[in-house]
Amino acid sequence: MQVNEIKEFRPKIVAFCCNWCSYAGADLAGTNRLNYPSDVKIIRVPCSCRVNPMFILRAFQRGADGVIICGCHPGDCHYTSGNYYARRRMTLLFSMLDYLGIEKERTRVEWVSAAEGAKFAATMNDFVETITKLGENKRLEDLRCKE
Amino acid sequence: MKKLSLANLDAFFAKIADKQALYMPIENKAGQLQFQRWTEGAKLSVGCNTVRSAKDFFFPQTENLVDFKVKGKEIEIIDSRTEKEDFVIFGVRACDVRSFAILDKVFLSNPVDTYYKSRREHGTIISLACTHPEETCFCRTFGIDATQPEGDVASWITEDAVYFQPQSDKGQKLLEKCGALLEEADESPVLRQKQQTKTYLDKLPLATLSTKHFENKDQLEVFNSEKWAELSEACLGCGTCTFVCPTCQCYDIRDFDTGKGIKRFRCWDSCMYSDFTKMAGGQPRLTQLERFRQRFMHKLVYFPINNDGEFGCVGCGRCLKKCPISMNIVKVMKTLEGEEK
Amino acid sequence: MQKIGVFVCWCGSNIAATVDVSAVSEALSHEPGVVYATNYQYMCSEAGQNTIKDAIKKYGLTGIVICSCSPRMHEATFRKTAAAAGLNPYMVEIANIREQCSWIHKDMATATEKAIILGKAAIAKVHLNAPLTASQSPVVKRALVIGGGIAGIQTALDIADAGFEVDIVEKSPTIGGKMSQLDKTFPTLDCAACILTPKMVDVAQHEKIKIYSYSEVEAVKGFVGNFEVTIRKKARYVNENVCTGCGLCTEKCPQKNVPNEFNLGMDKRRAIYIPFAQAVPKVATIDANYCMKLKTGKCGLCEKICTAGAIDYSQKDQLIEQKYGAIVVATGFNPIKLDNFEEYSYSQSPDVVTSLEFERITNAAGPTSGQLLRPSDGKHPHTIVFVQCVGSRDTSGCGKPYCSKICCMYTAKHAMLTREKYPDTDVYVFYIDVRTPGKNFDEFYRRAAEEYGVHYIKGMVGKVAPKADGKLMVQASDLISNEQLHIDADMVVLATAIEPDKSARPLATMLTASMDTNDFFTEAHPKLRPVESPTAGIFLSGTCQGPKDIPETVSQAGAAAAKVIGLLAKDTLTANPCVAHSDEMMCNGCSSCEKVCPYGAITYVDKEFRMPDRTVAIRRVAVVNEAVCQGCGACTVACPSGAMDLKGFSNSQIMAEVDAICK
Amino acid sequence: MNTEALIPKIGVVTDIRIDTPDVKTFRIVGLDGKKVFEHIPGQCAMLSMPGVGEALFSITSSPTNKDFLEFSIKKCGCVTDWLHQMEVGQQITIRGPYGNGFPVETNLKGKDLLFIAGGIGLAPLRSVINYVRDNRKNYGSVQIIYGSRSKDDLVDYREIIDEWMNDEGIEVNLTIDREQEGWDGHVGFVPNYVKELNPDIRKTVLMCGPPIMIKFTLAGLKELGFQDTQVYTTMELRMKCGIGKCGRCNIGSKYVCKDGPVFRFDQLGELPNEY
Amino acid sequence: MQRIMAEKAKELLQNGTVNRVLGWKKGEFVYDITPAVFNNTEEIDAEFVYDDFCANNLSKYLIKESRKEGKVLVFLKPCDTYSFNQLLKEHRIWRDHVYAVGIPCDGKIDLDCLKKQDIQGIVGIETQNDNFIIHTLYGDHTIAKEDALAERCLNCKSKKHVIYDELIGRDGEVLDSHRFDMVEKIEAMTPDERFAFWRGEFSRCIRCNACRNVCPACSCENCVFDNPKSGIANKAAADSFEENMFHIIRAFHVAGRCTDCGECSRVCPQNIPLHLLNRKFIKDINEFYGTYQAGEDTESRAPLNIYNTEDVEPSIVYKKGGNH
Repeated sequence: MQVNEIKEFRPKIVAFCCNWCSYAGADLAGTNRLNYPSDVKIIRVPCSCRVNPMFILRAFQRGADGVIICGCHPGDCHYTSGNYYARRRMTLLFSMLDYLGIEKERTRVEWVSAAEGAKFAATMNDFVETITKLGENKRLEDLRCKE
Repeated sequence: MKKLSLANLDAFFAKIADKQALYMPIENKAGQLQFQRWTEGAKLSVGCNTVRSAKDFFFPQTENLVDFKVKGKEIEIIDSRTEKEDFVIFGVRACDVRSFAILDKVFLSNPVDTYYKSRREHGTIISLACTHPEETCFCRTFGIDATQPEGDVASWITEDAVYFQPQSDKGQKLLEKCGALLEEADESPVLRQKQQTKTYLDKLPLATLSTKHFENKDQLEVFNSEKWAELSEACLGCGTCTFVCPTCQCYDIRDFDTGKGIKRFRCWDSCMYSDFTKMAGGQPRLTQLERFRQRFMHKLVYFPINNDGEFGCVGCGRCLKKCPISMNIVKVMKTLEGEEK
Repeated sequence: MQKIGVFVCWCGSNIAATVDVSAVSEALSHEPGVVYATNYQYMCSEAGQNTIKDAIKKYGLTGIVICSCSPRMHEATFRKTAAAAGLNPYMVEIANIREQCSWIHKDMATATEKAIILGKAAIAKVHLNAPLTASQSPVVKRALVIGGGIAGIQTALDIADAGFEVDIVEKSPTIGGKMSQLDKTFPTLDCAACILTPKMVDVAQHEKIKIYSYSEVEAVKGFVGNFEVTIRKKARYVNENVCTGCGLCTEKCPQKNVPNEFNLGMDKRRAIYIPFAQAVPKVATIDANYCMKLKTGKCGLCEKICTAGAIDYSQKDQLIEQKYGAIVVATGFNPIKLDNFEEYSYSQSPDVVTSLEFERITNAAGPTSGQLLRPSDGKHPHTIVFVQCVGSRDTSGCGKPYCSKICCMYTAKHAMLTREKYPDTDVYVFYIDVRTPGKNFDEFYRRAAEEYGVHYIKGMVGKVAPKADGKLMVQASDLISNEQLHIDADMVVLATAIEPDKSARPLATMLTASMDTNDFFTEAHPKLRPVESPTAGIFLSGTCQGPKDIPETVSQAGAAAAKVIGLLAKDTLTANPCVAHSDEMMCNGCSSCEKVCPYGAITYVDKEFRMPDRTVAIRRVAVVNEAVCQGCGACTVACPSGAMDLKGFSNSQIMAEVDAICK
Repeated sequence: MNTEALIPKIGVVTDIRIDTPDVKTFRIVGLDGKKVFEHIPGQCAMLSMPGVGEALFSITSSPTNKDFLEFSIKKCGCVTDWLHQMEVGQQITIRGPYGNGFPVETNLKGKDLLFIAGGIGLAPLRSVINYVRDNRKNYGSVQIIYGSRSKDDLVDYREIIDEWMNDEGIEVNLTIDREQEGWDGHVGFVPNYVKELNPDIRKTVLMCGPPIMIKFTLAGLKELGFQDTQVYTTMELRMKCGIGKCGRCNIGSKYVCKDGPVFRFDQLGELPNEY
Repeated sequence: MQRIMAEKAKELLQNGTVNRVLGWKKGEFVYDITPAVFNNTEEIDAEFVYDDFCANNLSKYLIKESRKEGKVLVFLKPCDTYSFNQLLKEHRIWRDHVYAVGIPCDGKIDLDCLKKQDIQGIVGIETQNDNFIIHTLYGDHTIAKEDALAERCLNCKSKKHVIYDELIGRDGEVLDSHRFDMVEKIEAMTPDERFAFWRGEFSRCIRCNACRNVCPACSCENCVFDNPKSGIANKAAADSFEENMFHIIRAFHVAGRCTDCGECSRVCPQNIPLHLLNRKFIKDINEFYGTYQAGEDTESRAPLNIYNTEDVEPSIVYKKGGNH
């Protein structure tokens, strides 16, 4: 198996997780020793509404192949309404990216509660698989940042 | 003078493009003329002038200057330039060709800008005489003859042929390479065309625009004119005029951290931008009036002072067409002149 | 540039078994700004913490990165460690290499590689950290309770008993609220007045409680710990301090034809009145809409007969300003208007009544002195139909989508009491579901149905039509036997949905407290902070937050009081320093940020600026109240100019993390 | 001159001296340990840290110093903040020298010189002063009037006290803006001090300092009888390329980086007042 | 119309209602109109103009003008009133310093439409019924008005003035335009086609910032792209990524605030159809969150500053958003 893989594509994935639900969900995934690929790196933000479209584009510029935003389930936001705003912003942003011909599968929003460690791991496994299938991000890359 | 049958035009282009990149005005998706690389089947467009000037060939919008790698306290400097390939630009109009002379005065004066110089050396210019000048044209104001453009090779397109006249060694050599397609020709069709074009040039609305007011002018007198306030009032502070201008050459130098190293690049800048002269210690041109004034003072007064009276404008008329608020050098010249009368 | 120390924890074998910790500390030691990097078995242990403290002092560290377990676990610990060594606690960043690395990966090489990247991201972030200091604000040791029903009363009493000053603002002339209109309470059937009125007296007599009756909140400024509230004390034309409540005026007043709101308009009162006998404060109020003296200048009888000299026709509304540390909203509910439910003929027949009206009819102090009599002819009804869910659980748009929660139980109570007092009466209850989730609730309902012979019919009432003989024709469907029923009833009682009091919406705006689409106040967290509003310092008590019965209201009132006491017990409030901050030089004053702030932490000021062109300009700029901001960051994205940023999670910090991860 | 004008060389910081709370002097040599380039007093060089930015600074050391270049730099922005936190051994990039410099070998030769400086304005003049000290016979008398906000803000204080004041034929007049404990020298603003000292109007003046100081000192000098043609100053304006091409440092038709930074006041008088 | 407007301006200047007038000024040719402030009746008589070329949306100038002393008269076309209203909503204009006069608009000529039909050397234009007669150096051309109008005018969304102090002429109606047709066409493309389409457009961008500087919604004191502290500052679009980013972020920042006045596309020297980005957001907002027209009023909350608990999930993009 290992021998035949000459150059395996390892996606770079940035996950923005809200501090109160999804980051805790990710912690729970760890506590329960649930596996997901190490390609996923988590950035802790207070709330999904903290995620600026700038950050997402920045990640793609710097070589990310996929960006996922995780927040509390609608209605459960620690700040009552943050994820609702995030939901609107991301819906519009993703729709725009799709409109520009950029693969829509590269961006995703998932609601993961602090109790959903299993969901977190499953989500990440699925997302990594999707991105691996898509391959390298070519449409929103900055050539200067590629070696 | 050499003649190329129009039927052989594509063969001629193919011959040139065989050895080097060939650029010419080709209509783009937006229906505008743009210098684009010629490939088999591309169609030369000569209806009017390109939206962007030809300065891009020698002074591109952005270009990498030098790379750095930083490790700990150490820095490595990497000159990542590679040898440029030769290229030919076909269809450059008289105004744009003159702009190269103006850019040369800036970039080739000591200390020489080697980035510019290298491109200049690799480029061969085949200029093209105008036949249907636009109402915004005023190259004559700056002593340019649209029917007899400068450049390595001058060319004229008539109904059935293209006529070439080499004007430099480089041009001569280029034509020699395509010798098989060319034949010696009588220049009378060209003269007829020139005659016809001149009648149009005479009729242009700006045909009589003169630089007289600005010749040997004291810079303080123009600088202190009260008209600048009114002229600059509606200016949006965008860079359209600057970026479509064939002679504007201000640039900015910036560093970009790629995460793997630093790329130092230069890019077009505009004196119309509010941050153009902003620096740690303050901002010497605080309002749009000052920035607006700088641009026109530079073209009409400062540049001539430093360059034996040559103006920093070639009358191509691009800014007249493209300014979002239709403020331009012609209005500035007329208003400042009118003030004196 | 920061001088950064990196501390990699083994967490015994929790981390070290999967992550090569020395490789991590080695790799991170070459990162820019890192002057010291080490690893240790247990960083959170005393010895581990000492390593950190020593390094901070020895190397003059300006920032530290700890690669360890989740920050949710030990961020507070390490912040304290840093503070103990003289480093600002907010110069600490944690790279989570346990829960989010060693525990989820099996392969040492990949886990180590990931741990290094996470460490680099934390280093990149800490480079941009700035020391933060939590701001302190004093707490005014006084609470305001808005609404004087059972919720407000209980909250006020609990707070006052803890030794804090409390003011109650009640918009009607007396406290007591809806509970004072009730007869008996389910499921124990004890008398509402008997348990409520002593509490009302307690309130009146409590030295720490001040009642502003016949008053409303006019304006609210300030923030948690420091609200400035303007209260409008409406003119009641009676000097409260002088009136003895003897009631003579209310008997002599010649204007006898005023609908009595206490009995829901089913009888009349005078223009000068005391709502009910046990009213608190027991003082008379002149109804300016009906008083002849106030309307025409003629009469003045009450002034003449008042021996105390309490009548004052010249009284004006009074504005009172008071500071509070906390505000409790207890604005309560009202039954909905039945305009959308013409099928029940409520507006056509006086014998179709709401449950609250039925409550008054059966109350000894009510319009019929407790006799169950038909409003139309004063005769004893023999057939009564109760209709459940009138306007509740209604998704058609005519009523309310939610369950009003109390109707099942009070209907069972009404049915049972009717059957008990008047066994000759046939009682039908039409229901969709009977919901009895409460202590002794289901037993109570079953008693009504089984012991008292109430006819419970699962089905909908389609139409109620007055007949020529004075009876009401009730058309209904029985869903179980699947047949159409026609009942000739003497009375129909509608279990009307309840909705938040109309005063709640403008109040929420004043308080910048959020509401749901039904105008119920929203909680800071539906499970974990059910009695707090998202707006700091605003607490929720009773049905303003959602439908609930008396025991639930009272327990929530106590809970709200406990939260208030917890707040007022503090001398100062320490705010979370990771709050939003607006760069006023860049702010456009466009109000986008204000719109998305769930806490009302953003206000605007017009400020003078020296502009780049040396002129002075007045610009509208946003100001964040750091004591109110909770640091969610919604505003930072709403702000197009980037003027709004979040301390501790700034744009540049997050982007530095992104860069480090994607490198 | 550097053939690749825009590609810098590497400089190594070999010494850092703290002059005042916000001024540090950096000593820089090339990778080979030698001076990076030769210069004329008053010229500038472009220093940069890749990724942080590039900025132009006056060379503070005298060309007579054969070992290294020195730059006195005041903290006032992104690049200077970075430079200020450097440690010895740090590499930076350097390119230059740029500008015309003071006419030390022509117009100034044989003249009695009056140096007037305020604050960090001493930096470019220090290069001239030390050049003059090292070629003492070529110049007449030297008077230095230097002022700063406080004693702590006097740049090169030790060198002034230990060397310049001990030199024969050099008169040093120091002043600070406000009274300060431990200061028994003159107190007052530079323009006033110049008037008080009433220097010989045959002297040639080299002046550098904040714009407000220049403005009032110039007026004072004129009152005393000095002509515009006797007064030189040096400017540092928004320079980017350093070679007169990028188009932002011009004052009217003159480029500060190329035609300046040293100007005589009669030259400035012919240019728009846009600085 | 020009005469009526000039008379109105002079009347208001003379009776002291306003002390200056923001309008349009004649140029060298027939079409090069410049926005200008007129301070007295003489200036109005000499240079004031209103014709088929007065395309500039003057509302943005009010940010600056309304902060000056005295009251300024401004002439607003229907679509300009939306921008004006939106700026009022964002507290960018001092309302009491402005006297807004609504003026009718029959659509403005886009010079590029003429140039595309190989009409050049234009020296004069006359109107004749539904046609323009264009005099050029090389002869006359007659073209239908419709063929000369700017795209935004052919797809005019409203002839109604949503705010004014005074109206010249009759007010119009909100129109049922086809402005989303092109957006739909792009949505119907495959992702590869869409990518190729936009890359082709954005690659021409020269980052002159004309779109931004003319945009009434881009009224920031300091744009993030100019602010080195923002982390996304860029001046040159040195890489295709930066071209994309500039336009995505700009469109996002004006999403829910853009009134679709179309100035961005008008001024783009490279003819990039920037309005198609804004319209995509407008279309999405309408579809996802209910119809919303920025600038229609000053009270409603912008779609990105409000939410509904029942909002669609971002995953709708995978199901819906265009062709695969």
